[in-house]
Amino acid sequence: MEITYLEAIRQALWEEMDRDERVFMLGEDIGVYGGAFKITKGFLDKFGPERVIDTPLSESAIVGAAIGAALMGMRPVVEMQFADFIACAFDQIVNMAAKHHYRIGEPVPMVIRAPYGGGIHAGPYHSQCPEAWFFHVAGLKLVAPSTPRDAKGLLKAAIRDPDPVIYFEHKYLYRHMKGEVPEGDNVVPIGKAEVKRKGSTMSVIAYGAMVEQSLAAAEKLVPEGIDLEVVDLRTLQPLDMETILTSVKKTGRALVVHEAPKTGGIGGEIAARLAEEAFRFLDAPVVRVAAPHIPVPFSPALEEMYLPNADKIALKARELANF
Amino acid sequence: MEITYLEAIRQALWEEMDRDERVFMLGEDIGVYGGAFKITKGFLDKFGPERVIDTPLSESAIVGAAIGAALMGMRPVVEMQFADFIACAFDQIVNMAAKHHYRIGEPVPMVIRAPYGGGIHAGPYHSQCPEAWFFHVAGLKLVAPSTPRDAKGLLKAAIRDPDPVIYFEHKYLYRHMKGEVPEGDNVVPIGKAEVKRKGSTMSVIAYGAMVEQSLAAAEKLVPEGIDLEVVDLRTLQPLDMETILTSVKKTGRALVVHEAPKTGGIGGEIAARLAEEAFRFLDAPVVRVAAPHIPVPFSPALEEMYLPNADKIALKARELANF
Amino acid sequence: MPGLDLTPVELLKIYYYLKLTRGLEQRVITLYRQGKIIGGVYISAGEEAIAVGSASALEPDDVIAPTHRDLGANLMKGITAKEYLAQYLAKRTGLTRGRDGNVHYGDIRRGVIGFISPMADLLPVAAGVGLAFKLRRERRVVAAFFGDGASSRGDFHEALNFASVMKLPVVFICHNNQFAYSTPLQKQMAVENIADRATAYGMPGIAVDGNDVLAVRAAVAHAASRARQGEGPSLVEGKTMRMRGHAEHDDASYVPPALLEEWRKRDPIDRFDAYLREQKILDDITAKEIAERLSKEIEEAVSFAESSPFPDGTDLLEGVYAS
Amino acid sequence: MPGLDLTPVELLKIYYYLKLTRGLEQRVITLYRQGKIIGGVYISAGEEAIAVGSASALEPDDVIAPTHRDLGANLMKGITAKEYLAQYLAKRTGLTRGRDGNVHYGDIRRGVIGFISPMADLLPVAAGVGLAFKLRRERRVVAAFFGDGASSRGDFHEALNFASVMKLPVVFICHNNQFAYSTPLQKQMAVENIADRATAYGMPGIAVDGNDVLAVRAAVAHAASRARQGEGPSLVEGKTMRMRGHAEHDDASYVPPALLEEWRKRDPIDRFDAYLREQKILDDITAKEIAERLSKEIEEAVSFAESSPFPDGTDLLEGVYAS
Ligand SMILES: Cc1ncc(C[n+]2csc(CCOP(=O)(O)OP(=O)(O)O)c2C)c(N)n1
Ligand SMILES: Cc1ncc(C[n+]2csc(CCOP(=O)(O)OP(=O)(O)O)c2C)c(N)n1
Ligand SMILES: [Mg+2]
Ligand SMILES: [Mg+2]
Repeated sequence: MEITYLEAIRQALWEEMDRDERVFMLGEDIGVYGGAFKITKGFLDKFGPERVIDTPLSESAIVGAAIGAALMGMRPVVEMQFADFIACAFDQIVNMAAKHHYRIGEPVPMVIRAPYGGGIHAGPYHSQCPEAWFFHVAGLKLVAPSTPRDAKGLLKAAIRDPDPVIYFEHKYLYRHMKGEVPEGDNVVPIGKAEVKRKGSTMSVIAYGAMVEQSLAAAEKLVPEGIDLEVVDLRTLQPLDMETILTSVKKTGRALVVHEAPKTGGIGGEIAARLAEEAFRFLDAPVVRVAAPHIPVPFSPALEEMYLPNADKIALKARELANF
Repeated sequence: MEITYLEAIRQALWEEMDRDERVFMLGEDIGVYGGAFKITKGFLDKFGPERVIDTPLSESAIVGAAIGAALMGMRPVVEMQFADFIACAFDQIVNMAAKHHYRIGEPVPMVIRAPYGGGIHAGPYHSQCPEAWFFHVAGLKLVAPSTPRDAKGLLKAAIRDPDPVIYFEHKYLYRHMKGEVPEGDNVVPIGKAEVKRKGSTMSVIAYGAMVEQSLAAAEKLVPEGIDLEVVDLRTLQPLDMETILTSVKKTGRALVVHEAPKTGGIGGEIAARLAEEAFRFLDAPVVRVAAPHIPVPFSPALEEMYLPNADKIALKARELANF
Repeated sequence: MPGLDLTPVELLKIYYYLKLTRGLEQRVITLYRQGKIIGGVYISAGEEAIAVGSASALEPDDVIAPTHRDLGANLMKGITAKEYLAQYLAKRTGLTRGRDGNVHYGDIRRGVIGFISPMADLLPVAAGVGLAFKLRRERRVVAAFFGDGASSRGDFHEALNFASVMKLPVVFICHNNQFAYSTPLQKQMAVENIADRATAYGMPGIAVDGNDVLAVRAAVAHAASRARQGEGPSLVEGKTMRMRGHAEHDDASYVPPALLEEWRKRDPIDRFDAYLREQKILDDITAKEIAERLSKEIEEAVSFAESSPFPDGTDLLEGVYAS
Repeated sequence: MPGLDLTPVELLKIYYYLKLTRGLEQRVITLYRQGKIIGGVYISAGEEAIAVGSASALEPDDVIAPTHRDLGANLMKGITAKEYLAQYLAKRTGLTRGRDGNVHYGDIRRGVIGFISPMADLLPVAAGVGLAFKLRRERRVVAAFFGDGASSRGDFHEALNFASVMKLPVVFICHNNQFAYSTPLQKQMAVENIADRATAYGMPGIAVDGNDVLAVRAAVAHAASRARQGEGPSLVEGKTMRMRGHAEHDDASYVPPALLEEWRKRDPIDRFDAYLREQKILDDITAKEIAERLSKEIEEAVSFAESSPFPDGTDLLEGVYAS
């Protein structure tokens, strides 16, 4: 049965809460209200106010408290109301959560759910893709599913993982994206990319909402004889270079796509790694499609110009194919 | 006359405070104590407690207050006691300061001085290089001088700049690095890299403490006939791609060096840009020398293994020369 | 009794702005239902007295740092109905030219710091505005608004502490509307009054009936005059009730209907209307005249906003920096 | 009178830990002067009673979240003198195996959360520890320490608010040693007592003579028993004085000598020594016996630390993640 990306997240949370009583959730308006996006609707009734905690508006305390609970063996799942506000908890994440295991050797099993991304006409403060802020920080795992199946399986993996995981769930996909999700307790391992479409002309490396756009670009290009292989990273940290390299060595060309601004985005790292590790296999420069270096603009026409999409990907892919 | 990097910073602050009464400083222990690194020693006596403000221990308020004062036409200069604690002000910097001009069209002329970097046996919380956290954020300017001359000239430029500038001053260089500083009001423009050593074998692109190490590597390699061109970025945002490209197009090889961890560092962006913009000129992959993806370790032997240095740069340069 | 110091003209000005606020927001709700608004809609109906009462107590060159339910204060500072509606329609003629939306606008020349989403972020910024006034010996005051929810954030604490230690001319004004999104007060704080928190900063704190525009005005006027005389900041809490959803998509079914019923009887505009009639300052004729003026202003604003062009994005990439 | 509930053995245990703390830190100062310490040295001399008195009031399975002047509490929780000194010497046998330094260590199995530099960061974490206890119906308490300086940070506010709203079993314990680095109280806050800030969170706040170990013990014991009974958190402020520099490099010339003189007379160990003698619990013979035990423990620790190997870095890249 097809379910939405949102429903997949909901199911993963529900099943994990059900499976393991150490799992609990905390965040703003997640209880009575069921969350700004209604992902945790019904959880309060089922699991009670101790495991579905409506907190005061204080991201740093929420994340800090999750760290403390995790250190005591609980499995907290934090909901940021919008990923943009994760900036308010930045210090706790990068200085406390991320470094603890390396320094002290104790696990910090916690998940921060970060509803991120644009395409919903919400402007500079409700549309950001902040994954690159954390990509540089050793000790965090970052996942960013693109389909309901991965959304469910990766969230389960994240909750079971002994390390702090930031789970980037794309707001645009919540209700737009539907797909099959396997029955049962299906866990998608952290650290494994997946080829979402096989192709021969070039490898498109994408994640989050850009996977769908890349797949759409691929369809557009079929009549032109351009055959995209679409690699969905799924996990951003640690990067699955093996899958990326296997694909790029085969196709000889790589196009990296992300919704976040290009400058300083994860695409730069991937391009650099490809140059370092697959230079002899590259028939053309690694090319990136990403947002420009500006805040996410609000007005729909501006946002459309801002966001990468299938057309922009196809355009670059065409150029790259002809390089 | 040769002065230290620290003295250069001090002079720039002093001269700017003297020149423009809108300039004032705020931070922890900068007044009576003269700052954790004694950079503002003597300022309180000269400029008084209103322009040299000892604040409570609250980085977010300090940065927020600087933003407010800047909006009213002042020229605040914030001292972070250590760059590591800039994480506590992250939200104010990325959400308020950075986006204001794009959104509202009003300038936010302020400087955050961030004493950063390792090599002083200070461990994970007093050694970080956090520039990449901000590199991805549109609206900030980032500078990272490597010499007393640039330290002085860039700080003057930063204070006069109408935008929020994070000034990364390297703690290791404070007293280690000496150099000539021109007489008079010498401003080093933001956005301009500088070739610190001409060479032909490859371009080494570095900044901060790694410039000195790259120059030392260059000397080591002279007997081997390897002739490094060392490009000092000086400004990280906006990147001076023109200078970088000119150098790399000439040498055909590029080695990017930074002290921050490699993964998600600025080097990835530079490597990616070079691939995008100078692919045909590259005789070899762009290679990076940077720290590993771990917190900055404390014990001296560990820190030495962690930090890039002249030997490690020379090693990679040799490999790249022989590619 | 508060209000006795005001002339009929001044009282009618307050009346006008209360009604303009209510009327404009009603119009926005209609436009929202018609699908003409981009993004969310934040309404201050029922708590207009806090914004208007506060702003009416300020001098023309005072500054405000509004929160998202301060339309009344913004209008009094000179933001026009046209600009307000154009902003909601994401038009080029909005104050952010479509770059940001709804309540995220400002204009420093008119003394309005542009609001941003992360709650409480503007409180340290306001402290900085006050700091600029203090350093320049200007007898100006800044009024900084925030919600009950925002008072849980670290920036609230840091800002009030900072302002108090430095005796800055800031009036902190809380809309205590009993909910932060869906979260009622008792889940946000374990104190009765937000004003009680002033104790922690050694500043005066006063709770007033937030639905009594003259009571609000009196409290803010008193606090502002203290601030202007160099006696430092104060905290004024206006007790009120959020009469609609958090934003218009929210049906606020979590709010007990009886609570709304009770507060509906205390509607600040009805009460002020009655007061003015009692004082013989308002009669049916004047009321009708004012209603006509309002209706004209609002409908002109609607026409203006609707007929304004959307931004075309030609300058999409410009203005990230001031230089 | 506090202390009357304690047996001589218990009182002598407190005495022992006070002396052990003093003695170990004295030894660290010597090692520092000999150049054997890596990095900074943070001393709690003169304020040992806060750490020791507090920890003495806890049950074995209670947890502490120490700050940087809590050696006494850490020792009482089972951190050994050997581990402590090995940490200062950056040895492999330190609790962080040389990965972090000086006061940055912990061991959750012994109930010590590893301290990190950003002041107040451990307060939300402690709230989370308390949350875990509450959710699991464990009658355990967490004691969270911080300085006067740390109380200016947002995380202090968010943590105390969060803990109070949720009635978590946390005792917040402030070392009010009158300075944050060089910054005296009056530049940090506009209130007399940090304990007064408890009002803002609806929790009990009590200021005690921080140099009276039994007074501290009594206040913390009372707060802990409240917490254990589900009555929520408290704030205990110990009034004390930082008798040395912020760290050993700091000569603290900004501290009025008369202030130090005054506080030297209130030395907590001298006072407790006198009290015990008065109570006939301590005499010269016992004192000498204890001094010998201490000296042995300390010198063994020094030998251990000095003869321990430095980390060799073979596992430098390992342990960033738990899996
Ligand atoms: C730091 C931060 N976290 C979360 C949000 C999402 N959010 C927007 S408004 C709001 C509630 C604000 O409550 P309050 O301050 O009482 O203002 P009110 O809406 O009641 O006027 C929340 C949680 C935000 N804007 N900023
Ligand atoms: C967030 C943060 N900012 C700045 C510092 C640098 N710093 C270390 S200790 C200290 C003073 C702390 O004062 P207090 O909390 O009173 O503790 P004390 O040292 O007096 O015991 C400062 C400013 C820090 N560690 N963390
Ligand atoms: Mg509210
Ligand atoms: Mg102190």
